[in-house]
Order: sequence, then C-alpha cells, then structure tokens
Amino acid sequence: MTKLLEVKNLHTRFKVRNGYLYAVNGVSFTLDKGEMLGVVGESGCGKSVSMMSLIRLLPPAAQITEGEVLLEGQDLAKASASEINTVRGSKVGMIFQDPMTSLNPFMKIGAQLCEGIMYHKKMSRAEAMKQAAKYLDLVGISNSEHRLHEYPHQLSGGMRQRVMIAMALLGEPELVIADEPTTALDVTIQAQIVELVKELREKLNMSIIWITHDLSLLAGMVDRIMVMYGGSVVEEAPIDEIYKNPRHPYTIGLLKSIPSINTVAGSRLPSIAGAPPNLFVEPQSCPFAPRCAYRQERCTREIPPLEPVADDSAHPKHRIACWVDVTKVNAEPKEGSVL
Amino acid sequence: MGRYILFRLLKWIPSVFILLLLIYALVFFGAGDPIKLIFLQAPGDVAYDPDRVEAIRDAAGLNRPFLVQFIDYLGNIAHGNFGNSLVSGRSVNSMISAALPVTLKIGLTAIFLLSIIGIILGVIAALNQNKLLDNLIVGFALIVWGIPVFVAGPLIIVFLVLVMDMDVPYGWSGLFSFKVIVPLLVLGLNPMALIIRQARAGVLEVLSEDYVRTARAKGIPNYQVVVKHIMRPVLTPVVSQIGLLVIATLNNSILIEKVFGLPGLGRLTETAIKTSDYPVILAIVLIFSTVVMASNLLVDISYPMLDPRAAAKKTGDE
Amino acid sequence: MTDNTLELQQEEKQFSLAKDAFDRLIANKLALVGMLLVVFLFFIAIFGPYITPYDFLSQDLMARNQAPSWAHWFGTDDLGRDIMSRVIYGARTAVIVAFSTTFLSLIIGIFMGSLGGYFGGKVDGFIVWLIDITMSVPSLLLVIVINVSMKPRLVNWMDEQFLLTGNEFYRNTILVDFVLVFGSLALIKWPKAARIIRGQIMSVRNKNYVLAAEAIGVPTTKIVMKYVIPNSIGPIIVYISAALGEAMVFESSFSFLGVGVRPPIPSWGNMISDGLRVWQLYPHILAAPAAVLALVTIAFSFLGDGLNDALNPRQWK
Amino acid sequence: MKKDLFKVLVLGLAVLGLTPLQSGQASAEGGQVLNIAHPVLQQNWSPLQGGGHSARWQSLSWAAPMYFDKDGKLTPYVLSSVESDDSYVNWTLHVNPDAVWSDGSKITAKDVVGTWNLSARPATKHARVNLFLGGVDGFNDVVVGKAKDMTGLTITDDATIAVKLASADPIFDQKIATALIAPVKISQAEDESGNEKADWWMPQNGVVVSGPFMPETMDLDQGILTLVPNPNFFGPKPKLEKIVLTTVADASTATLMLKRGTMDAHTELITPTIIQDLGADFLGGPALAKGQQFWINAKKPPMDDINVRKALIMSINPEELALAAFPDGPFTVASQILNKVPGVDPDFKKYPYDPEGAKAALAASKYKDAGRLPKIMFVGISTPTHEAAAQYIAEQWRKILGIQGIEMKPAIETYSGPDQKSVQIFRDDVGTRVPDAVSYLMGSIYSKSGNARNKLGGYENAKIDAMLEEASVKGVKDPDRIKLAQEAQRLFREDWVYIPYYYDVMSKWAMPWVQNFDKNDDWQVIEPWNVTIDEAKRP
Repeated sequence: MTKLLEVKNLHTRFKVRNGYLYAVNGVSFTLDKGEMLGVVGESGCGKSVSMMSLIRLLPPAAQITEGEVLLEGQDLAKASASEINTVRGSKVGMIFQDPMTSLNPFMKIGAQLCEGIMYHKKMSRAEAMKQAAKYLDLVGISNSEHRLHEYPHQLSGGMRQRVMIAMALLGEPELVIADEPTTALDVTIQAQIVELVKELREKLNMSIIWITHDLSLLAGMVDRIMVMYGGSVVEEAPIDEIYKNPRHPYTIGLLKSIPSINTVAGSRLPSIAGAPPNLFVEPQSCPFAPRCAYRQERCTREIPPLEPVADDSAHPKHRIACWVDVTKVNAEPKEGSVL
Repeated sequence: MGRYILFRLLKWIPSVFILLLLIYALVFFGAGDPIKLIFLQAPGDVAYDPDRVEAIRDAAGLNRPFLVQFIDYLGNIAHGNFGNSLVSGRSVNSMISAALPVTLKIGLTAIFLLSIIGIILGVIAALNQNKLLDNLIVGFALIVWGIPVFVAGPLIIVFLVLVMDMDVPYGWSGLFSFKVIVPLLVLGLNPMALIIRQARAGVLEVLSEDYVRTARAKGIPNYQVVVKHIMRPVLTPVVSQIGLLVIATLNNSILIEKVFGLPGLGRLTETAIKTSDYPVILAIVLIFSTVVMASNLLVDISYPMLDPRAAAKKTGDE
Repeated sequence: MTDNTLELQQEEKQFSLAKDAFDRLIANKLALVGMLLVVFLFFIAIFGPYITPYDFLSQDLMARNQAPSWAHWFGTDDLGRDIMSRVIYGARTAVIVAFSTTFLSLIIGIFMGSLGGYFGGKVDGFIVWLIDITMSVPSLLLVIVINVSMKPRLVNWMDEQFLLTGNEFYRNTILVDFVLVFGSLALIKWPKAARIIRGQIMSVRNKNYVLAAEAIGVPTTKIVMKYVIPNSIGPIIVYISAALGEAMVFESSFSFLGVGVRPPIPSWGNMISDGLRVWQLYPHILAAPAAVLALVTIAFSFLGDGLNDALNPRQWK
Repeated sequence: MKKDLFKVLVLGLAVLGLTPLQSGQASAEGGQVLNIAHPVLQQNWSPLQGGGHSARWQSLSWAAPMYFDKDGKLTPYVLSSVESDDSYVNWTLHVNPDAVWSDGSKITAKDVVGTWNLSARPATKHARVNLFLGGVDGFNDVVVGKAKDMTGLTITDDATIAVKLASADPIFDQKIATALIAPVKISQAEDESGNEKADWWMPQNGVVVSGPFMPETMDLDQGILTLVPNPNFFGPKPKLEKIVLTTVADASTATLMLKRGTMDAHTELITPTIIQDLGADFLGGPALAKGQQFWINAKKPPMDDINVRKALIMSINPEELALAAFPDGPFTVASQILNKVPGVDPDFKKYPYDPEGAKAALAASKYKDAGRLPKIMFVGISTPTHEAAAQYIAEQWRKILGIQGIEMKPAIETYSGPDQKSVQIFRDDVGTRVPDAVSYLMGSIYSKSGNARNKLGGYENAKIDAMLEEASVKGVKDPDRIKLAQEAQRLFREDWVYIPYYYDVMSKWAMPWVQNFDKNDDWQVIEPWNVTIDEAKRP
C-alpha cells in the first residue's frame, strides 16, 4: 500500500484571552491509500482540531506552530492559502458533525453542492448540477433532480447528512475526513449512514479519517484506531488489536465505559474519574497522568513518546505513549482514578 | 401576496386618519395663526389690524368650526388635493410634487449606497476582527455615530471650501452632480454607522456558523465564501433596519437640507413649521408616514425572499 | 417537568446571573469605558453645579470668545461665559432630558405592552396597531408640531396658575420644556419598550410552568413578579441605555431647529447650535459641547453593546 | 478578497466623484451678473404682499409711484407729480406719460387705482397697505371686506387720479413714495371677483413689470429666480446683465458663499461674527429712521406695576447692552424712540443705568421682591445678536434684582396664536419711511398702531394720542408738528414701557465689489439700474 498522508509532530494552539490553549501537541501518524482510520477521544481531546489542522480549516485564533502535514508529499502546513484551497474540496473532502447547521440555510442544495466542483473542475453550472444529482443518487437520495432545488430546511436530518456526504465526495477526494458525522443523528439513521460510508468506501476506494468519541461505533468499520488524549495520540493500533489488547490506561478506561450486552441492567457504567486536562499550559508530562491508575513518578515529569509496544504479544503496528506495561502492573486505585 | 398588501393598506388607512386628526387638531388649536403671522413676521410697523385679520380669515374659510374644516380637508385629500398654502397661496400638491422627488432621490440613494458601503465595511471589519482595519472601521463608525448630521454638514462644507478651496456644494441639479454627493454622504453617515455595526455583528455571528466552515472545506476562494455564504445571511437583519433608516434619513433631511440648499421636503418642512402653514405640514406628515409605511411593507415583503426559512414559515411549509 | 425544574434553577441563579452579567460587562473593556463615562456623566449632572469653576450664567463682556486657557479650560462664549461651566451644567440638562424622555416612554411602553400581552386578543391587536402607527410617524416632525402647538398654551396656563396661586412651581416654565417637549418624544419612543414587555408576557404566558401556576391559583401579580419582570429586566436595561443616548442627540436636534431648551439655560444642543454660527472664527465654542455630546453618545453606545452582550441570553453559550 | 471589495468600493466612489461637476451658477456672456442670496424659501413673490423678505427686492421689478433718492429727495417715478389743495384732503396724482410696462403698453391711472384697491382688500393680505393708503376715504371699509373699492380714489382720466382723504394729511405724497404699493398691471393681477389671481406674478404666466428688471425664470421649489433687464423700462438703462437670486437659508453657508464671491449680496444676513467674516462695509450703511427696542407689555403681570418696569429698565446699562449685541458696530445705542428724522429730541432724558435705584424700585413695587414675580418672557429673539442682548438683559436682572424666571423665544410666530398675552417683552423695530417725527411716533406709540396694539400689548395713552392726532394734521413746515411729537415722546418716556436697544443703519448687505447699492427705508435698492459690479475686486 502506498502512503497517502504523513503527519509529523503537529502542534496547534489557540490564542485566548490570557495566553494560549494548546490543543494539539505533537501528533504524528500516517495514512495509506484506501485505509480507514478511526480517531477516538473525549470531547476537547484535540481530535477534531488535529484533523482540521490537516487542511488548516481552523478558526482565525488557531495557529499551527510546528510540524508537517505531507499529503502525497506536499506539505499542507506550509502551503499558501490558494494551494490549500486546491486541496480542500478536491483532494480532501469533509463531512461535519451537525447536518442541521452545516448546510447553509440560505442556499439551495444544488448551489451548495456545485460551487466546489465548479471551482475545482472548472465545470459549467449545468454539468455540475448533473454531477451533483449523480452523487445524490449515489448517497441514496431519491428524486435527486428535484432535491437540488430545495433548501436544507426542507430535508430531514438524515437526508441532510447524506447531502453532506455527497458534497464531500463530489470532488472525488482521496481523503475524506468525517468529523463525528453521526453524533447528531438518531440511532437508526446513524446506522444507515455508517453502512453508506462503508459501501461508498468500497465503491470509491478512498481513505477516510473518521473522528468520533464513540469507540463502539468504529467496530467493523475502520482498519485502524488512533486514541487521542489531551492533544496527543496516546495509542494507535489496528482495530482488532485495540479491542482485544488495549495497552494505554486511557484506552482501557474508554473500553470499559462502553455498555455491552453483558452489562447488568441498572448498574452504573464505569467512567473515567477526574476532569479533562488543562490545556492552557503546554503539557510537560503525560497528560493523562493526573487521572491514571497506573501513574508512576516519571509520568508526571516527562511526556512519554509514542512508540511501538515492546512486548511480542502485541501487534507490530501497535504503538502507545506510555511507560507502564499494564499487562504486568496491577492498578493501584489512586485518588481520582478509574473505578 | 396581493391580499397581504391589500390587508396592510386597509390597516394603514385608519392610522393615517388618526394621525391626520391629531396633527390637524394640534395645529388648529395650538399653533400660531398663519394669517396673523403674515403680518407679525414682517419686522417693524406692519399694518396689523385684528378686524382685518378676521376678515382675511373669514375669506379663507378659517373661521368655520374645527370638524367642518377637518372633514372638508379630508374630502379634498380623498380627491388627491392637499389644498393651498395659507401663506403663499400656492397649491400644496405642486409644492410637494416638486420637493418629494428630491428628498426621495437623495434619501433612497443615500440609504442604498451607504447600506452597501456600510455592509462592505462591516464585513471587512468583522473579517479582520480586532485587527487595525477593524479598529479603524469601528472607530470611524462610532465617531460618525456620535456626531449629529447638523454638525457634520457645516463642518464638511467648511472643510471643502476653506481647506480644499472648492465651491460650496449648494443647490440641486439632479442626483448625479458633485454638489449632491456631499449632502448625500452627510445624510447617510449616521445610518451607515448603524449598518456597519449591524453588519459587523452579523458577520461575526455567521462566521462561527458551521455552514461557513463547510463552505471553506469546499476549497472555494475566500471571496466566494464571503459573498455567497457570509453576506447573504447578514443582509436579512440589515434589511430589517431599513424602516428605521428611512425614518432617520427623513429626520436628517429636515436638519440638513437647509444647509445644502436642497429643495426637498426637509426644507419645505422647516419653512412650513416656521409659518404654521398647516396644509403644508399635514401634507408632509402624510407623505412622510406613507414613505415609512411603504418601506416597512417593502421590508416585510422582501423578508421571505432573503430568508428561505421565513418563507417556509409563512406558507406553513415546515 | 423539565421546564419547571429549569425555571426553579434559574430562579435560584437569579442573583448570580446578575452578578455574572455584571462580570461580563466589566470584562468588556469598551463597555467598562462606556459605563465609567456614563457614571461620570451622572456624577457631573448631580454635583456639576457645585464644582463648576464659574457660574454658568455670569457674563464677562470684556472676555468674549476667548480661546481655551488655564483660566477657562474650554474658553469663553460670545457673552464671556465660561464654556466649561456651561458644558458641566449642560450635563444636568442632558440627563434630565434623557431621563424624562426615557422613563416616560418606558412607563407608556410597559403599560401598553402589558395590556397587550395580558389581555391578548382584540386588545392586543389594538395595541399592535397602535405600535405600528407610532413607529411610522416621522418622529422629529411630530415632536416639532407638538412642541410649537402645545407649548404656548401650557406656558400660558402655568402663568395664569402662578398669578392665581403664587406657587413657585408654576413659574418654572423650563419644566414645560422638559416635560412637554421630551414627553412628546416619549410618545414616539414607547413602542420599543412595549414590544419587549409584550413579547415577554406572550412567551411566559404559554410556558407550562405558568399555565400550571395559573391552574393552581397563583395570583397574576405573583406570576408577573416572578416570571415576567426578571425575564424583561435584561432587554429593558439595554433599551434604557440606548434610549438615554438617543434622547440626548434628539435634544440637540431640537435645539438646532430652535425648539429645544432655550437659553440662557445651557444645553449641549443649544450650545452646539450657538457654536455652529461662529465656529469658523471661534471653533472652541462649538468644539467643547459637540465633543462632549459625541463622547456621551459613544459611551452610551459602548455601554449598550456591552449590556446587550452581557444580558442577552441568546449569547449565553 | 479584501482587495476585491476595496476595488469595488474605490471604483464606486470614483464613479460618483467623476460625475460632471455642474455649477448652478448662472453666468451670462460679457455682462455682469449679480448673485443674491436670499435667506428664506419664498414661495410668494407677489408685489402685493407689502412685506416679507421678497419685498426687499421689489424695486428691482416694480416702479414705485414716487421714490426718495439717495439724498432723501422725493423723486417722480410712475407718478410724474402729486399735488394737494390747502386742506391736505384732496390730492391729485398725475401718471407719468412715459411710464410703460415691460410689454410696452402704458401704465394707466386705472392700473394705479386698481392696484391700490386690490392691495387693500383683505384676501390680498397686503401687510402694510394702511401705512400708505390708510388715510384714503373708504379705506377702512375695503380693508375689512365691507366694500370693494375705496370711495376716495377716482380716475379722472387715463393719466390723472383724484384722491380724497378721510382727514387732512400733509405728507400723503411722501407716504405713497414706496415700491410696496407699486402699481401692477391690474388686468393681469385681478380676477373677475376682485381677488388677486394665483401666481400671476410668475414669468411663466407672462407677467409684465414696470421696473428696470423683469423676471426671466422663477423656480419656487428650488428657490431660484433670475431677472434680466426690462427692454422697455422707462427709466435709465439697467447696467447689469442679469440678477440671480438663490435661496440660501443657512447663514454660515451664505457667509462662505459671499466670502468666495459665489454670492455678491444678501437679503438680510445677521451672524455674530459677520464683521470679522465679511468686513464692516458689508453691514455698514447710512443711518436709518428705525430703532430696535424691547417693548414691554404693561398689561401683563408683573409689568402692570410701573415700579417693576422702572427696576427692569434701570438695571440695563445701554453701553454694555450694545457691547453684548454688536461689539463691532455698526449700530448706535438707542435712547429715545425717534432717530434720524427731523424732530429728534435733543433734551430727551435717557433712562438712567442705576442698579441701586432699580433695587429700590423693585422693593417699592407691589411684588416687593423678585421671588414673587411671575416668569418674564421675551420674544422676537430671532437672531444671534438679539439672543446675546436678551441674555445680557436677563443676566443683569438676575445679578441686580435676583430675577430667575426668564425665558426667551426665537420668534414672535409661536406666540402669535392664542397666547400672545403670555408675553411681556417683544423685541422689534419701529421706524418710518417718511422723514417725519409724527409718522414715526404714529407707527410706534399711537394707540392704533400695530406696535402699540401688539408689541406693547394694547398700549394706550389718551394724552399722547391727542397730541399726535393734533400734530398729524399740521403742515410739514409747521414747528408745532415737531414740538407736539417731542412732547408726546416725553410723555411716553414716563410710562417706562421700553428698553432702549439700538438704532438701525441701512445695511448694505453686499460685498465691496457691488456698487451703487444704496437702499431706501424699505430696504430696497434705490436705483437698481445703476448697480454695477467691480469685477476686479471680486475674488
């Protein structure tokens, strides 16, 4: 497989009233062509910001301070605004979280779908409309010709998300970044959308980065999972490995908090105690340390690097940012730790 | 739509009636006697003679009871006749028909032009939030907001004449002449400040909307994002201000038309009030409120066109 | 149910909400500047006459039209009066004018708005119609007409009352200027306040907790006290702040047209219109009052924006 | 994208800025154009109004029956001669045989009589007709609408008019020497029912005039009039090529235009800094038989007590009042009513400036102290000058007498309605058009004068009336005429009903390059045909 994307040591921060918010602190990963990567983490862990940083789709207060984003060798982190524009919407498509607000209520669906390809592919309006209708069909919207002339408020939430997906695919991108695309939808529709994406992926053979806070959603969908915490990647492994052999204490916590069929009715779901990290200071130690049940003295002094798991029982592509081997150490319940 | 407009008009007629009655009563019972004024306004030894004034009033039909005169007046209005000025004897219709276009042309152009400039400046300010350009624009809007037009007008004239060594921009020779641009700007400055603020706030609000991010994600150039996705929603609240702007502009026209020698309604108002010439005052009140009503109606009608969601609500689509 | 609990929480939070709003206001630098200026204005308006360097009326015909100096910071006017003292006294005029207009319009607005909101139906339709008429009236024109027509009668009546009763009150016809002129302004400005109140009552009326409260026989006054007033206070404060600034500009417009506060009582408006006549030669006579008026207008606009941000629940994200 | 927006903005402004610079200023080839700024939007330019600002330019287009020249000599104009019998009751007027309208037709006796009758009828609203024709037999019936024509006016033949006065008036010939009753072509001005036709005076309606200039265009809505020489004018040939009169209501704008030479003259411009702005020459001029006073309405409390009036008057220092109002001139401080006319009283006792006396007088009044005085209201405070004066007066009263409740209103108009009686003090001028002390006082302190009725609130002193009536029938050369007038004025002084203010000059209100612009007592240019412009001095 060929490498599509390589991210090296990405740092993004936000200017806030009295300083900075360090949202992404040294994220590195790669993505192959046709691969589907799941990015998991709780809200505010920097998963969205780091993925948005890839195509620099950030609010004005944000700024990429360090790192490289190599998309087929082109460094997007240093690309000019117009260069970025040629990437957005053509090489990289985006699907956003809330289809209710992500579509412009003042514009007809057709116009919104077309404007990207009209610009990138220098299509005429008519051609673009034709193309758009084709893609609407593709994402399973019936009566697509007619829909093109409707406003977003005339569509249901699921339909709107399908429109969003069509919009992302229209530019025939090599990479689609889906930022929690199902979070705002009903469960049934959620499932439909997931199925749709799977289907489309096979049909179109593109790479997908699927951002979610819901680890369970990714099962059976993605190839690889990357777990983020406090602005950095804490664990990364092929999907089965993560479910079977989680190594980072945070991942373990996340997995435990997923309800399963075995969960006793009425019992409280386990949750990770403590508060998300304070990102107003640049982290100097493991960001999870304050909440970690396996915390060691070293954890509060240094940032653990993301490295392949040392022992042989793990998958060769399994990497974690932790010094502790959880398989060997017993958790000492610490104040504010798991369970 | 037609029915809606008709309904609005029907609602408007009684309000105009009340307004006219109120003003008529105010002027009739309260304000000075225009006939007496003819004699008293001329300085010095005028031939003021109460008997003679009564004779003149009788001749002009001004000594009839209030209601008789008012009903007579309404009858005339119903026939589209505003009567004659009590001071000059000229037909009010001809006075109004000469003055109204001037004020309308200048006022509407001012509103239109400065709304556009205001929106553009507001958008520029918002896109450069908290940067130098933003501060300059916002500062400009604030200063303009703080200076009343009747101060700004003379200041600008003196600046043009004494500093730029230009002729006094005075009088009227059609909308497209240099001397009309200056009062146009003065007239529009205040409303423009309002629009700048409104547009800036609107853009800031829209900028944080998800759909703007969606648009950016499409990789279209920034100006397309601004024009198609940001400006459009900002227009709606700005357009809803237009009724207010019309009132402000009409008020301002009373204050500055005199300064620039514009032969519009504002100058006519000033003259009519000074001479208690109530046929003229009443006609102006009627015209002013018609203009305001019409602009309000226009705003209401254009609202659904600007915001498809409003259209949906109106037709019960949702 | 959820509504109810939410509301209860909200009520508990009432105090802290006000404090939050205040904190937000203070945090906004421009609003803070605006507020300080406004507070300063009120201070000047109350204590101004005691701290002016000169009597605002006393003339010195030997020192006319003097440029600013250490003796006269803002210079002197065409009768040799100290402009600074007049500007300071003018603050009192401005505040009285602004307050009489604003609060009169507020009273009318609250009355009309609650009438419409409370009774609904035809009464409400009438009130809305009244609001529509009022909003379409060319404000400056109507106020001028009221002013030139009613004032002489009222002044005359007060004169007669003074002769009959000897009551000092009737001699002070400056009151007529304030009450009638700016009262008539209130006749035009009330719809905004009425809309706020009406909107609040309308929305509160349809809330489940109010229906429930009504159903169990909570008296209307209590409902009003508990739900309507707290919800309306924010927008009303914003309204007041905007209206105060607006009224001051209106006052100057009236003075410019010769119907506002008359000399020798100084108002910024009549000082500006005096200054406009001579400013090519003596710009300082215009500069001081015009600058102060602009400053105060801007201050109110800062404060209004700040209050809006701080109190407008829509933006409590 | 910012750049793009800016481009649009700049382009838009540039388009606006490049639109042709049109100049509204009319300029005729070769000849001289006089540009006049007019302060009010005048909608009525009928010569039959007898007042208003438009009347200031009446002599441009309308030839007066007779006129006073620069030296005050009565000069024939439309009328070639006027004579009376010894009783001063019967007068004979002869129409100048050369006098013609601008269309070349003759001015006839019928025009003169018709004009005068029309002017006297109430619907015409002539503001001053009774000052000139009030003595004609039958005038009083016409003026209140009881009759159409004055019985005292008869047309003897095409060129002769016989006038019968109700009572003797030795100066009738001087009274009619004014353009305010200049004859108009009666067939144009009067409709069948004897009313003035609407807009007959507009060039669009083919008006014919008798004066040196005839209206070419009249745009009443814009407020712009243009006048060109009357080719058939029966007097000397006018020297100006054109006169353009533009409404410039704003005084500062007008000042700037005059400074730049966009305008050459103004109808009446008063600003506090006018001397500094436009030079002393602009406002200067010969003394005028006209005085500005603050007239006190003695019927309105607290003025009903003479001691209050004394106190108020004695608190005013006339020199300081002048300093407050017009520090740079050109007016002179007033004391008595009469000025400039023969018969000014050399022994008139000025009202003293006496603060202590004033305090004592107030204490002696029935009000005792300032706290019990009703509010005092000034009106006619219509110009910055008058406002300054009124504020000075108010301040003196506050300082010396402790009076607080003082109000001043810009114009008489607001109070001319039902509430005139609420006013205690009117600022206004009185004067005379004829150099005669009696007519001066008849127009100011005689109980039937407009001034006594209005400004003095119905002032009536039987003794003064009797004296003036007696004086008015005496011949102009009779020394008793003046003596009685002076006597009446002294009596008037003892009533303490006015605060002396200033004597007017006939301001030129024209820039230095406008020449031969002398004006008469009606504020009209005496010899419009002689007006020229010194182009070299114009900026």
